[in-house]
Amino acid sequence: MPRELKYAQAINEAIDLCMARDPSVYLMGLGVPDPKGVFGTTLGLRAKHGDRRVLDMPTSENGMTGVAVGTALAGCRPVMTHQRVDFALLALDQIVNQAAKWRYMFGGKLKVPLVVRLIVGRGWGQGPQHSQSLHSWFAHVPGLKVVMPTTPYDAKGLLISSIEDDDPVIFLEHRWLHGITGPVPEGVYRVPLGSARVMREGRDVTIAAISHMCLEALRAADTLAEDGCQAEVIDIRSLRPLDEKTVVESVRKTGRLIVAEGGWRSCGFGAEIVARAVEQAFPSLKCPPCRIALPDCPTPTSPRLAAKFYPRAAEISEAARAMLGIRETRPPVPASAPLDVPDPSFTGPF
Amino acid sequence: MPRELKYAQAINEAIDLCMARDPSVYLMGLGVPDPKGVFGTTLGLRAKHGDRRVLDMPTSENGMTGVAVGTALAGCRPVMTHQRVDFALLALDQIVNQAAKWRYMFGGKLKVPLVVRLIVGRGWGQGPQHSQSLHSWFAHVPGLKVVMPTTPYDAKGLLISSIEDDDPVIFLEHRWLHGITGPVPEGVYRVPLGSARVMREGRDVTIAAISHMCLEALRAADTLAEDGCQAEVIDIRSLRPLDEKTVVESVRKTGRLIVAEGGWRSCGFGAEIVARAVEQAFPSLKCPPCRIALPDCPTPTSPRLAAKFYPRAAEISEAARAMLGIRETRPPVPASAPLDVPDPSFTGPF
Amino acid sequence: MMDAEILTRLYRGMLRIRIVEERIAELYPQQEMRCPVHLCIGQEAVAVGVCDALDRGDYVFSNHRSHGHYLAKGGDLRSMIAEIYGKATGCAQGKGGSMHLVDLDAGFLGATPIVGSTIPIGVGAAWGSALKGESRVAVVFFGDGALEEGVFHESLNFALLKKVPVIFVCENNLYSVYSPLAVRQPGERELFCIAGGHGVESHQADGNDVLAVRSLAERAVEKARGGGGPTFLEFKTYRWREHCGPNYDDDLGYRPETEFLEWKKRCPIAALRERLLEAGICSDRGIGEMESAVKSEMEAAVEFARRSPWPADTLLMGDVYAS
Amino acid sequence: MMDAEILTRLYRGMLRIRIVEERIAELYPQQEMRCPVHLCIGQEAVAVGVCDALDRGDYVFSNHRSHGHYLAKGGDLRSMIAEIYGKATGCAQGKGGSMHLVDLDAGFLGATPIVGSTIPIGVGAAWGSALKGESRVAVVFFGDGALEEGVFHESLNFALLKKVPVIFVCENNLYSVYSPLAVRQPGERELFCIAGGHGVESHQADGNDVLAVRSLAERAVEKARGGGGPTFLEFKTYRWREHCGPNYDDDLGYRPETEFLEWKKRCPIAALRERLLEAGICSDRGIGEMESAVKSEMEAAVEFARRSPWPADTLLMGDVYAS
Ligand SMILES: Cc1ncc(C[n+]2csc(CCOP(=O)(O)OP(=O)(O)O)c2C)c(N)n1
Ligand SMILES: Cc1ncc(C[n+]2csc(CCOP(=O)(O)OP(=O)(O)O)c2C)c(N)n1
Ligand SMILES: [Mg+2]
Ligand SMILES: [Mg+2]
Repeated sequence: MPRELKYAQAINEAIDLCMARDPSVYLMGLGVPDPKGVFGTTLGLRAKHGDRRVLDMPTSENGMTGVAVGTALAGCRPVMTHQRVDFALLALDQIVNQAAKWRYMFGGKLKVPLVVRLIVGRGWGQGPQHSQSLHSWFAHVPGLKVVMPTTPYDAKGLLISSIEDDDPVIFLEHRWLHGITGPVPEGVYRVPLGSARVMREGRDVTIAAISHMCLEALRAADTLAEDGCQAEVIDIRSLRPLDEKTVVESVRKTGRLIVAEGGWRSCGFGAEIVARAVEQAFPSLKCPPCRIALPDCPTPTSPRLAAKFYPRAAEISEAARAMLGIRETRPPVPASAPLDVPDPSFTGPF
Repeated sequence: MPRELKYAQAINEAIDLCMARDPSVYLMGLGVPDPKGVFGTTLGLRAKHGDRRVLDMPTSENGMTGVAVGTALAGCRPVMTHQRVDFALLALDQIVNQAAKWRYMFGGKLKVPLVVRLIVGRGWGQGPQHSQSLHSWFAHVPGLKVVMPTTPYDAKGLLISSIEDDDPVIFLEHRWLHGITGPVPEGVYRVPLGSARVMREGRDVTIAAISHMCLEALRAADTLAEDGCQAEVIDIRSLRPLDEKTVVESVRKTGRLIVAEGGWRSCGFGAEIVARAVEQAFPSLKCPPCRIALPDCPTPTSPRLAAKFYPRAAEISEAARAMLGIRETRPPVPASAPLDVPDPSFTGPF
Repeated sequence: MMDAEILTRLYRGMLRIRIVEERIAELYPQQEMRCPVHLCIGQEAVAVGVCDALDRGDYVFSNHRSHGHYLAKGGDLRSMIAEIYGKATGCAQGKGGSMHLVDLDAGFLGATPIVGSTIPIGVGAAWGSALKGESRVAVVFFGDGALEEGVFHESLNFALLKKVPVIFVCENNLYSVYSPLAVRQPGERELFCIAGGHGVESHQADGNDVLAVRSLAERAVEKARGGGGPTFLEFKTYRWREHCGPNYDDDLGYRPETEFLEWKKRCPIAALRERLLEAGICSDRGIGEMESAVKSEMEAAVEFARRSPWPADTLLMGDVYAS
Repeated sequence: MMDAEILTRLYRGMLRIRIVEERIAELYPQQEMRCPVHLCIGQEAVAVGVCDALDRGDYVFSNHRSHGHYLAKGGDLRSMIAEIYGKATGCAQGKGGSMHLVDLDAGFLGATPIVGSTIPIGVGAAWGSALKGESRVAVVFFGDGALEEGVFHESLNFALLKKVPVIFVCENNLYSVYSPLAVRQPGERELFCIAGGHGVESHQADGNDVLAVRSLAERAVEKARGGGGPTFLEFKTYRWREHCGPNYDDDLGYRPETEFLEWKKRCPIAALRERLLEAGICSDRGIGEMESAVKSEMEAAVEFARRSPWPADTLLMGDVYAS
């Protein structure tokens, strides 16, 4: 039986292996060496690699991102961590104006091999300022690469590829994935940046999903199967570069597309996938594609409103049924079920 | 004959009128009271309204945006100006985490009537850090309104609406529009936020364009008319809220859609328009929609590369011809023509 | 010697925060308050000392650790508890939770958990109010971590440039989450000296001595209201419980047990109680009565919150925009 | 008295920048250099004095006004002029223009026009280099305006925390575009005191006195290389021409004519020339020869740039990513 690890452990192992192999890799971020170790993803690394390479930092997101960029210019490979995507809004000059552009605007003379790990908060009242995803923003910017692994296997393989990559990579981890388990081989392996993965094959509808929404998509596919609908679930994994081919080929096969993501709908990544599918597979489309995304409002804190805010498997399968003309069968989610925790073991507050 | 004004003068007049009517309106930004007056848009305002209401500021984009938000909470109506969109990357915590969310996250108790004027640089070697548009980013954020007027008439009417609006409005001005002239009525009038405008009617193809690209779209429509193709040109004007209806109805009529914008292609606003058209008008579509946008690289500085970087009327008309199966007739742009200035009177450097 | 009324008021203010937060800590494991809570137990004197120097119309802004500031400024207790319970009767209709308290009537304009983010907003509110000819003062509360954010410095610069009637109150509790000052800031200089370098008048005092806090705050308020511009105040204090959540966390080893015990001995509330008793201003019984009054007030608030309705589903998309 | 070789070198360095930029100003109206240029005429002493204290392997970072820093650090003149002309032979293949100069061989790691943006990057480069065991020092040049950006403060804090071998060099030319210091910063404190407040050793000197500049820089470099950490240096100086572009702009009235004339009298180059002549280190003829040598070098560079090919169209999408 293959070894199973948690997603957080897979991240941890990826960093550990890269640090062991390459002395120029170092890890920096608020709370990196603290007793909780960024949701477990950095635990033990300081003991192994020393406090010069595994370090805390001041609450200075923009400045410290600039510092990381500078060390990258000097030949280091920084891995920077922010506990929430929202904090990175302070660092966008350095991420977008600088890191993303230094290679191009200096005519290829410089490179910025920087990984920025950003954690997407969710649940237990993270609310308006601690749960934004913003992957669509990063995916808009030439010069950045953007990945969002869903499985522990991909988390490790993509993080190793990201750290070894010579360009700045935005590595987005959904908080609700840290606790999921899955097979993770020992040692170094790589998942290439720029490749999507078919998680489940099917011929009736393509569900292209991102990050945590892949799990919802798989659940949706299960219930759809009961209704005789074979959904193909694609984990986009890499938003930039994008593996357009895998999505388009699937859409050519199924003729139907649902995109499921955990960001806002308007001008979101879902629109890009829809546009690509329409541009490349127009003649195959049997019906208009459908986007499952966050409604266009900030994240509400109250668990009751949050439960309405986040779309789940049911919304996806409902969309598929509507496309295929299948009658609704699922029982509605009981109103009392807690929908603001990743699993029952989670008891807050973070 | 109606009075003609330059776009920059129209902006100036809008601010002037709002300041005269409402003492809570004030204007702040780097260079606002200086002899060039932010490309002429703020000239003379200080003399009229005093230095307490028309003021320069430190180069502290994030802090000063926060200050503006604070004054808005205290009952003022700040109009903040940045000479380049790129500088606003430093202020995104205040714009996106704060201004966009204070109404919602405090349960409607507070409001932030803030206008942020952002100027999109272009030409004469503005290069990678002085010419980003990023309208797609702002349009992704619930809580923000986003407008991009193309004509002097709309510049004035939309700015008045923006200043009077109770929500934060991102007001994007393309640098190459400041010098164009058009009819502008005297006195106060309003163009509602959230309404697109049909600039030219046609039945064969819908060209939905934004800001400066509307002018290119009109030029394209002219040459298309010579080939017997009637293009309908829609000026989106308001990206958020979006007048989906006007676009969708046009697409239902023409069956063909081209979106032309001055931002990057991937995850850009064009994708949103394509997605909406497909979602709402799928049965009417005769061919896949087409996006004309910036290629996915930073802005190059050399005029030779910049000329390749920016799509123009020819790219739009070519796309339309391809959709309609019309043979190419336009003469190629001569290689020596300067393409990095808005008009021949412009001699640099800004 | 300060007058008895003031001393009693200060005592009651601190006690109220303490009792409210201890009850929150007790109830939190029931998992009905489903949002992060950052308790200020141990730090009550800063909130109470500063807010006591303010008028009701003055503005206060705060950060993630805002319960104390909210209550000290006169924020409504029931609306706060209901907010933490995520209910429609909460001060932000349940949309904000513990990290986004607001009470306009009390001049508590808002708290947000992005470190440093309310500092320029507080400066702006004070300046905007002054532009309108009002004589309001604004206070911004923030932690030692916020000094590391660039926006703090941008705010100081502007506040001094325009002589804005704002008071920067730094609660230096020596830690940012699990990170001691030493890993974040150079040890060779005091925090308040940074503000001094900007040219802003700045002072430091024991943040567990409510009278010391109040007297510095009073002077700063007077100066601000008189057009004298901003002041920066650093108060050293200590958070007793974990950074976020209801528990103690000294088992984690990120801070020395002895340090914690030392600071616990210096409890701001116990210190003032002793003083009140010694000076004969209060009796044991009087203090006991105060305690029970606050406790029943808190029980009623909890009851109110629990019985309050959830926000209606239609609220989800409400108040994104004015219209 | 400093030795003759050094003085001559400093003189030649300043003269070269002056002649190069005056020629740029002359040629600019031909509209072949189609990018913004920010000339440093009048400010040459800071660039030259500081860079003279550096080794070739040391790093320099700069801002929008970078020609002087680039040349003083030993950046290739031909690649710079070709870059400004937008040609493929430019130091950034024409993709960057005047505001994005780079010369890795000379340790000039980069200039960018977002105010303040290279400050943390310079700190990072110095720190990263130190982490790798190298003994490099980094210098970041920036203007008085950059002190208003929060990131400057964040950078100071970290540099001192980690004793990073970096030198912060502020060219205080009293203006940011058309805005005098008085509308941007409180008048009651000197700029270098801000850095002092952070605990960073800081000094101020006449930025038009290349020897004063060099001597402060030398001490700072020695300290940084010895593990003593960062230093902040403020040099007062003055930009003679318009903020951006080739012209004089004192007709606009944003700064007093007398102020400009006063500073012109204090030309750093003229002052050193006088000294060289007086001390008999150079003759009029020697200086004349130096001038002609630089002029022909510049003419050759312009010729080179003009004759160079445009970047190929394929370059447009090149170097966005490594592969
Ligand atoms: C911009 C930003 N960065 C990081 C965080 C994570 N964070 C939440 S509270 C906190 C501690 C801040 O410490 P301090 O300002 O000293 O306040 P204290 O918690 O000690 O009261 C941090 C780093 C955040 N909320 N915002
Ligand atoms: C973040 C940012 N804000 C504003 C600008 C516009 N700008 C370009 S140069 C400049 C002046 C900066 O002044 P200073 O730092 O004193 O440098 P100087 O031009 O005087 O050499 C400004 C404000 C910018 N480039 N970047
Ligand atoms: Mg603290
Ligand atoms: Mg200056």
